[in-house]
Amino acid sequence: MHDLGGKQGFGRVRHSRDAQVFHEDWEKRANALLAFAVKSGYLNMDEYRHAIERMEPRHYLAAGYYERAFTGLLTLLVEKGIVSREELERLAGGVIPLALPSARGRGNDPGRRRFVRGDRVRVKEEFVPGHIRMPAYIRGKAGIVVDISPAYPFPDAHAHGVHAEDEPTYAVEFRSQDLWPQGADAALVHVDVFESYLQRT
Amino acid sequence: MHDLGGKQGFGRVRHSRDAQVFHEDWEKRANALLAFAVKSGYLNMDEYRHAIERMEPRHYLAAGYYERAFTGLLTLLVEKGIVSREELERLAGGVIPLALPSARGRGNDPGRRRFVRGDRVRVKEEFVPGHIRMPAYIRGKAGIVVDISPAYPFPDAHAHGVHAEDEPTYAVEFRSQDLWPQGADAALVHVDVFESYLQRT
Amino acid sequence: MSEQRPVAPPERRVAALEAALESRGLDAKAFVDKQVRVSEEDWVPQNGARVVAKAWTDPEFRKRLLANGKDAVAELGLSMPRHHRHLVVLENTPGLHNVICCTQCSCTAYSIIGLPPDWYKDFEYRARVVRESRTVLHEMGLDLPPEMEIRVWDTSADTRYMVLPVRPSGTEGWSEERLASIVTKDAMIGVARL
Amino acid sequence: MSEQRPVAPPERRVAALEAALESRGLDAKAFVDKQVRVSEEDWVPQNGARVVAKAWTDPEFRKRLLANGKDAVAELGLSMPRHHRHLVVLENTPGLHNVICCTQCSCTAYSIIGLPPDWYKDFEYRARVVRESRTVLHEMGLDLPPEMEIRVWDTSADTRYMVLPVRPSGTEGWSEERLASIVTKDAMIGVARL
Repeated sequence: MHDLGGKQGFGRVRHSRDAQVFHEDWEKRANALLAFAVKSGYLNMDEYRHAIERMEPRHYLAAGYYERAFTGLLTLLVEKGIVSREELERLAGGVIPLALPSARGRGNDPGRRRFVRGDRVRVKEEFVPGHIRMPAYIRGKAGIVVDISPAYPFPDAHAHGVHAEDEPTYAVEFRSQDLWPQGADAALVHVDVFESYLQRT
Repeated sequence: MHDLGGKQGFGRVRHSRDAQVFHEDWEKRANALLAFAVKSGYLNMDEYRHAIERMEPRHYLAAGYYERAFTGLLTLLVEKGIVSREELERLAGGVIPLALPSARGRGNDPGRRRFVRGDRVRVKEEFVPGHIRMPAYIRGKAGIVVDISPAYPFPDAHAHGVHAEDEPTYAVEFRSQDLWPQGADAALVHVDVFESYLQRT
Repeated sequence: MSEQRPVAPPERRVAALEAALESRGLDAKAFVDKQVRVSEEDWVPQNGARVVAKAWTDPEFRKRLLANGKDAVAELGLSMPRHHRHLVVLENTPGLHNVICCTQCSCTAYSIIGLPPDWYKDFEYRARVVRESRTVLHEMGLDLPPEMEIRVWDTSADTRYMVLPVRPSGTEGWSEERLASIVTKDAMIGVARL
Repeated sequence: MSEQRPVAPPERRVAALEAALESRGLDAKAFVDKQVRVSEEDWVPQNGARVVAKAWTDPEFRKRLLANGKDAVAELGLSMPRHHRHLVVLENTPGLHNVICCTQCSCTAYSIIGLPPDWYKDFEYRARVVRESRTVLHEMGLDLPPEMEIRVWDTSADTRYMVLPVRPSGTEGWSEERLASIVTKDAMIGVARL
């Protein structure tokens, strides 16, 4: 449910100039507890994002940002045995909805190759059961490399405890008209794409 | 939100051998009121399906089948001036969430062509703002025509009051491995595809 | 819309529409009462079961049914709504299994196989059966041998589908009526074999 | 899970985790109290505003900022979390407008431009801005001339982005501090121009 880029059916952005970051005290504490968990080495950011993505779709769409974030955190702490669901539910005095179980991860593409600025690349047409940081709207699409990052942990592995090498990400520039033919405002859309997701055009 | 085929993140089907069609009395009456509206000429089935699809995504995902269906019906009756929202809300004693406004529809593709059984066809890579009966998972994919239907109203027009010619639909057979490479159980998946959505491979 | 006002529960919304139509002098209530009986008494899987039993016992009818479903079911006095212009009957064989779904809404040949059960309309079935057919069928209690070919039919237009199950062994000599009694809605959707 | 038991509201879930960690002798509460202050007092858009004002007044800093954002903001005493390994600063010009988003979650360079506002995390912005950029910006009060090129940046990995707005005319001779006071979080996200 998390992969929303380009999905139709949503209404106007509820923007205001004095929009708040937090609305309630527990949101601040939920956010700080994530920092505690990271500092304590309980989880990494890829596991965390994946845990949020694994939320039951109805729950994901009904929850606000900090409830989603905290559901991801609690799911991992329970799965890793840091705390038990029973203990949390007893302390909370009610049911605590957690995310659904994880599928399997994967390692780097052993056949991946380096690209340089200006290279024309195509995103592979891949469907994986586990975590991936490729938004669906670029699957199979071609663009141009405009920037290259330092190497990062490979999310498809890092979210699953699978060993993998770090990979750079490439800022790939797509034409919105290529992403959604006849269905987008004209723009250049840039996405940071891991090396393993890319192939030569 | 309605275009769910192949979407990841959903859990097990809650199947039972004695699964019910209706759970509450109002569901039966809601279903019958749709028949009343069709009989009265207030709406057609394409308008009706589109109105359900236009529901605010959070509402769509939170509602059960008959609430979705009845929201589509009420939205059309209000939009067409058969009843007013104010009157309904006064009678109901509360807010009645309706679907979001419609975007524009479109007519047939004037360049469409007939196909025959055995033809290899490709679904056009189109993105439209209004109603369409092409599930996203076949967009851009190739398959084989295995059956041809009588002509039906063209949904992209019929849901929007746009004039168009009726078109046959083609039962197109796709390999699940083509639809979701490395990401599907092996099967032949058949979709009824309107002529305007198809091109030669 | 005031943020304060409560959302009306669906049963109040339905009652409100009935009242609004009545206030216009439209006799919606009588129509609805009658139509509710139709949906409960007429749109039942026993219709499809009769079609299946007939196809199992009458080879000529079976041929006509596979060639033109809508005309063939009319021989048994069964009709379909006007917008269902085409009924395609999908024949299971010992090596082939058909299963139907509707990923975008919940379309079915309801006047023949009955209105769809709740799980058919749920997001789980709609999202998963096209992509994970064998897994979903397994989770629903239908274990197909690996060599069995699966064909999924997504009801994306107004052509309607029903599955013609394989006649179970041990039913030789049974009457049509007795045969019809073992045909289930699940089998005509294709999430069960008999 | 019993169907009968109520769902615990989020604040009870948070309190439950704090209590569970405390009961293990982990000093989570003190850490959380301190971290809440960090999120309120340190992760504020005034950081990014200082960066922007410096870039507007110091051409050499601007060059360094555009070449390596993370190193350049460190000159101003600003740091980023360890997993943000790269800060890319996107320079607006009179003919070019940049806007950032995160379609899959809600990633931002929060230690520089502040934690994201609620609308940035909402499904509407995440779903629509990549596909309908000009329309969404218009709806949010930013009318861009038709000839203005739009570049959208989807924060899909751990590289972080911020927009360097165009320095408004009429600000000649202003101090860095005064310049910083007019730089908003919205402008550094790219849903406003100054």
